[in-house]
Amino acid sequence: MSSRDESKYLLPQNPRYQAAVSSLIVSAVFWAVVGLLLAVQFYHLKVTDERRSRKLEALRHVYQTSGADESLAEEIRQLDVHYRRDHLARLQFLYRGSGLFVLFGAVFVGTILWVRSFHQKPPHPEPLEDRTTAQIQAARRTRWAVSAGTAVLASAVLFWSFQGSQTPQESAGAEDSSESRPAFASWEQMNQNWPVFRGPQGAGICPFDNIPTEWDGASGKNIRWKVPVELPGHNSPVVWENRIFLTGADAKRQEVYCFNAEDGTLLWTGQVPLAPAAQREEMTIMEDTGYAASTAAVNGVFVAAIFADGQVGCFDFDGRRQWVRSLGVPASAYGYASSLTVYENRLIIQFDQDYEPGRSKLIALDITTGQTLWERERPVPNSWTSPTVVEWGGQMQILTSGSPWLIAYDATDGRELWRLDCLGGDVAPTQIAAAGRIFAVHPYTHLAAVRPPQAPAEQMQAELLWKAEGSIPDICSPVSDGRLVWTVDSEGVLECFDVQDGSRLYSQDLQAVFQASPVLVGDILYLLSTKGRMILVKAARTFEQIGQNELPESFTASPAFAPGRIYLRGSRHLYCIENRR
Amino acid sequence: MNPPPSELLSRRRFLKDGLWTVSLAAAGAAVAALASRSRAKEWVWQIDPYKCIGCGRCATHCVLSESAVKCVHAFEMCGYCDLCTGYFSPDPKALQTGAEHQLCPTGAIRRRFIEEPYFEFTIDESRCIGCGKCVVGCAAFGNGSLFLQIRHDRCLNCNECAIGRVCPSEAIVRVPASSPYLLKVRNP
Amino acid sequence: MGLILSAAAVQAAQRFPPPQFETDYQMPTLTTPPPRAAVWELVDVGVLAAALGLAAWLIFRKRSRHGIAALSIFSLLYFGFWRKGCICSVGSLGNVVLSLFDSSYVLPLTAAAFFLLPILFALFFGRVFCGAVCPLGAIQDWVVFRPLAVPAWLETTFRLGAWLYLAAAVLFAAVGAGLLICRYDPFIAFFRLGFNTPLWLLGLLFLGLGVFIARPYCRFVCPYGLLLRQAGRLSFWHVRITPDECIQCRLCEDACPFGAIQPPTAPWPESMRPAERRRLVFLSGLLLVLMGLGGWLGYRVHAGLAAGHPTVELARQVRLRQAGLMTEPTDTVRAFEVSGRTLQSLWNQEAAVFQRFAWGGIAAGIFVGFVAGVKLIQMSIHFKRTDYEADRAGCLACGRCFAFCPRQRIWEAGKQTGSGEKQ
Amino acid sequence: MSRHLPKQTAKADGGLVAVFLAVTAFGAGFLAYWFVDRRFVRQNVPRAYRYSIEELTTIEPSLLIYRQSRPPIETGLLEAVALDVDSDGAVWAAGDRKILRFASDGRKDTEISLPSKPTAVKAADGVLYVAMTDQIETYSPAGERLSAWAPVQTALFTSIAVGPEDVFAADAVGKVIHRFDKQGNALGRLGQKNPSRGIEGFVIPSPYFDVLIAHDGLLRVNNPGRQRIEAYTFDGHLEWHWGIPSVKLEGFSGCCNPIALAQLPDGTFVTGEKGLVRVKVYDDHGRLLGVVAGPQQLGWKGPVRVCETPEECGSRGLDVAADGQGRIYVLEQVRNTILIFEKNG
Repeated sequence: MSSRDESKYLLPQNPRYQAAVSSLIVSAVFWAVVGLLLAVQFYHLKVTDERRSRKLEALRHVYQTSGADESLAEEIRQLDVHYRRDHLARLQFLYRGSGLFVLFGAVFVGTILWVRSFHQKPPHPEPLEDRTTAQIQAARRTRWAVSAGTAVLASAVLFWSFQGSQTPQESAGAEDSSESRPAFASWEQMNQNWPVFRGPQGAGICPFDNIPTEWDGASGKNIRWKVPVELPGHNSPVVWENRIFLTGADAKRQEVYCFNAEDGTLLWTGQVPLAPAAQREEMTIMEDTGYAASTAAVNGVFVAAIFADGQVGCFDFDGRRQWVRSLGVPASAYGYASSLTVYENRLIIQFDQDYEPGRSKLIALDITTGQTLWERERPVPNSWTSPTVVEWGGQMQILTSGSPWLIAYDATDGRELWRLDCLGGDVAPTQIAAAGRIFAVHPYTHLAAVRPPQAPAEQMQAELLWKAEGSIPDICSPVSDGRLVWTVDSEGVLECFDVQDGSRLYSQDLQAVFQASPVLVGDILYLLSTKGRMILVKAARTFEQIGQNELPESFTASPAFAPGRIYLRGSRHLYCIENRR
Repeated sequence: MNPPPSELLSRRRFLKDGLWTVSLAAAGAAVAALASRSRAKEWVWQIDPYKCIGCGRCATHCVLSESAVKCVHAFEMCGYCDLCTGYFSPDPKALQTGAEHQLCPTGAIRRRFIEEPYFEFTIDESRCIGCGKCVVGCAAFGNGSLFLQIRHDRCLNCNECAIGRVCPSEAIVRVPASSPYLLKVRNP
Repeated sequence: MGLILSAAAVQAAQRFPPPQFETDYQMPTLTTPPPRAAVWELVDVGVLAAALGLAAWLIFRKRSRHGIAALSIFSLLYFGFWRKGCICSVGSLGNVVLSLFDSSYVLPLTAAAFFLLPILFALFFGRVFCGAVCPLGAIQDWVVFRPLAVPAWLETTFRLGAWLYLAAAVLFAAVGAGLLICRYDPFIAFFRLGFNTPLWLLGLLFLGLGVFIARPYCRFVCPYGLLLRQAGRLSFWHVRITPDECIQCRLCEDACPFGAIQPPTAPWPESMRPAERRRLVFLSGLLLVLMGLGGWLGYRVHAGLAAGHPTVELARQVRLRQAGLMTEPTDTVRAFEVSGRTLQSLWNQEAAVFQRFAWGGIAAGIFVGFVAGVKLIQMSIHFKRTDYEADRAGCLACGRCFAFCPRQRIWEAGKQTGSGEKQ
Repeated sequence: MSRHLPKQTAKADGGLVAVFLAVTAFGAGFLAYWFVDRRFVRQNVPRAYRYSIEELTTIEPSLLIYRQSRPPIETGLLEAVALDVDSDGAVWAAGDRKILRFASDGRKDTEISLPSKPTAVKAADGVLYVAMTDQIETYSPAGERLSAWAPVQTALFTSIAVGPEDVFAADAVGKVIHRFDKQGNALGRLGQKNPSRGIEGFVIPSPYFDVLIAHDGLLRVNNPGRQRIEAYTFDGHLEWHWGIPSVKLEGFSGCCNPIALAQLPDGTFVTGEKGLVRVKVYDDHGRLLGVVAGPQQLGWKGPVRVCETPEECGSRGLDVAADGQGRIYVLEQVRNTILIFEKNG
């Protein structure tokens, strides 16, 4: 023992020790190299060979479907042999290599043991402490630890039992499902759903019946279900038949959620990757906009979403991601907030930016592929309004608000149809179309009624009919039933104007703060305050409040509707409200 | 009050011995019970060819890097077709053996002319990866003479078959090792 | 997993004859390479029994760590790399449970032997299986380079995880949802030398951890080890650190990398007695509460657990498909659709699985609650020890501590010089 | 002998070890769940390993010139093999050692028991010709056996055609057409391979071999292995043939199609294909006139069937027949039902 102890001081000179250490290093290097080679070959097996077989498959398909081409056939044959040889060689390598890996691992372990045999330390018990106290303490500590462990385990299990039913839907099956189906639903179907921000044509008019007028968050009355939404976002739900879509994001993740409308289960979560970190540093994120202010759009087959960093992602209804586009982080003073809209297979993005002229654009992407179909430069600075697609005299038009222009584009090819100088400031409320007019908002200043050119034959000149002043909103969009038009500003002042001449019929302080835009259901206005109070006002020339309902959460997203149901996205939950029979 | 230590010790010893005897008896009973339930019968995994839908997972999910599942050919069921739909991709340009006409991703099927109008198709197992593409082709149009089987010279007979776990039609079943194949035709 | 099908059920359907060939073509026959011959299974059992006997002999008669180490290498090579990790005693637990609950599954003799032999040996000799025969243990045993002392409270608490795993493994095997122990066997990927599963990572993780925390799988995961622990508690002979008498030299205090050496107990103050009694009464009550709580929690999560059953998964997917929420059917749904099975039969099957999981969940929950409660009671009972002893439950019979005992050296010297009458 | 002491356990801070253990436990759990259980296990199968013919199963609606005009007839048979429609419009279905007669309103009104499994049925001139593997028997419509012809060694009759004086039976095993007189005396065989007469021979890989006597007095026989229909005189002269192999609509798909044949009153032909199940109408020179039913109309679920027993997977084709009004009857052998189609408009 003692001689070994002394020899420890001479270890570096001991040739046996040196031999042990060098074999340790050599075996470690060998081991690592084999491991690395295995990993590389494994990668090739999984990625390269997979890609190659897909390529070969594609070539075979081309050969079978196009005119006969002997050179292509020859190429296929050669590639086939080449790829197959590589693949088999890789399999062999992996099999033998993993044997080598284990073998070198064993050698490595052996050399460690060898080296270690030079570093022995005789046992050296420390002074004996008070055993009685130590053992009593140890027993007590174990009791507490086991209790704590049991408690942690039990609460984890309990927590899971609440989560258990919400398993995300797997997206198995063939990868290509979109090709044989049409890429969009019809205009009629779009109007039978709630496909974009503020519903069909972005008008904020609910076409459905049996919408509840009474509910209560505290007692759960008429709350069909309530489910948590993982990541925050100011965007509103969009609805297609029995699916509800919304998005959420924080500094690390950007996600699209699809919920089952029947019971609120999360069907899938789609991920949209972040823009490069360097770009994201330039983002403006304010509390009022956040990372996910833009409402998603759905066209009956796909759902697309855009986030504050200019990343656009598209998914099919089973949650398979179709494509992702990076438009670049938009330069927006308060953060990007325009919602998407969609016309047939065209995904319309109002991408207004500040600082340099020529940066603001209206972009149409092919929703099936993510390719740009067309792009129009816009002579406006950053805005926070959303484009809307409306039908006007048989023509589909995209309406946009910016400062100072209200511009209409042809929804098919993006041709500019007309423009009118009637706006200004930091425009956020979205224009609406009603009674053959367009109502657009110059925040804090005026509500403008515009008569668009009636037919393409006309001189394509829009006409400003009137401007009405009052408590003009800065965030919430107007709503109209064709006879009257209402606005509500953030401070809670509800204004009612006559569509004909813009005369103000009433102005009523609702004593609440609003960020969500109002929706007209039949002859009732639904106004959702940030505190979760939904105020119901009769759509009439005089003010008459006919009810109010409370939910215990804050709300900034505009409500979405489906037959018999309201979907409300709060700061933490998604609610479904339905009359209980 | 307290019994003397020696007595305590012996009581403890008695308890302990008793416990040991009881547990040994229990273990004995368990042995007897298990032995009476168990038989000199081993199980192996096999694919029920009438349940297999040819999804391709046999090629990707076996624990072996080269799957233990291979395609086998029941020659007695084969129509010896010239246009074999298990061999050729749909609508082949020519009925020739070039890789461009073949369905098999590894070219594991050999086609041999026998006599007008018959061709023989045999599986080269060293190439076959068990994807079942030919199985689908043959079953969809032809007689279904090609089907997948677990080859027991390769199968490690894992306690839980990794392919069986992901088989969409639960076609992988335990069969007695004495009759380890589920063939579509009885072997002579 | 999978129905058991008698071979007679699948046989040739009435068949249309192949063409009559004019040439003398001979139709090849289908080759059917047989599985491993049954005699080899018996050989495995024999090797297991011999290895167990040898381990007991080495640890009790030879008291040789070197012998144990050599045997562990043999076991690693034979049961691990040669037999590719199947069948192993740890996984045979699943087969035993399956045979108890699935009447169509007959337990193979080999599986029964692999399950029982180590337990029987443990009843006589302690956990000699763990020390030298188990390939999973052996592979971890060779990477114990820098063992850290895991305090008793931590070890006991983390072992709860193993109990939970045992409960889950038994539950899943009993309801026919798969053999979890085999599915997550972390070293199986090494044994099979196939670089194609993520289990490689799991194995490397356990080995990496094993450098610092000796044999982590055995101590904190292995469900079969828990059975052997209980058998080891009752063992007739048990591993002793010293060949003859303990001289209280304390040199072995830090010798065990598994924390299985227990120092002599000190007398407990008489004054604590009444408090201890009260605590025992309280903990006995708590045991019942924990069992109840466990049962309740088990019931609560049974639906979540049932999601791991293939039938429930199929039903979930079919339901999505029915609701129009799955536009492109998965292979599972497609297979269901072509099978012509009725929806009602699927719902019935699903309900039956849920039923089984409900009862199983309750039982598993009660069991885990019972274990936690018993652990608490155990910690409140004062066991007496006068010497440094190997913990009968925790000792893995590796023989590392022998080298630390001065009496061992004397004993060995005596054996070398004399005739060994010292024994 | 030097002694190697194993490494002694180092003292460590319990809390740190706890954190270390917890983190690895979490890592192991994550690995096990995510990589072993979810990602790795549920990943998609590479496309190159899958054979998908699903895209071929949709048929342009404008090509579907027929629609189901009546509710299908559930035969109730376990294994229906053949059908025929007689001049009264009654439907005869054979299978399971039985012949069933369904009146034109779909009600079953007669059931005839047979000594063995039928393989073909033909109702002509008030007589029922029933083939049972290698033998033909005749029955009265009431079910009375009229005659039993001498069996033909090794034959498997899968179709019968009845002319004014002759009876033809298609033998799928012998790959020939047998010609009989009405008393069952063998008159000859036709269709054997005979290069000098330009006959390549029938290729019948599965028991689907159909023969009929067309309005022009010639025989029409399907030759599935060559994907065509051949026209023969009663004496066995091959007159012409038509049909091309293709999965496209105008061709016959797969290795061995068409499998069934019928003639409509206007002289056009109805063909049935298995695999990619299709029933189509062609003129007498192979020009596609329209589609009666495609896979979607015929309940096609996928290329491969899944069965509890091999017997269920045994028969899976179809048989076609036409009545005097131009209605098309399709016996669908998977569900053993008879679908009735009528021309649109």
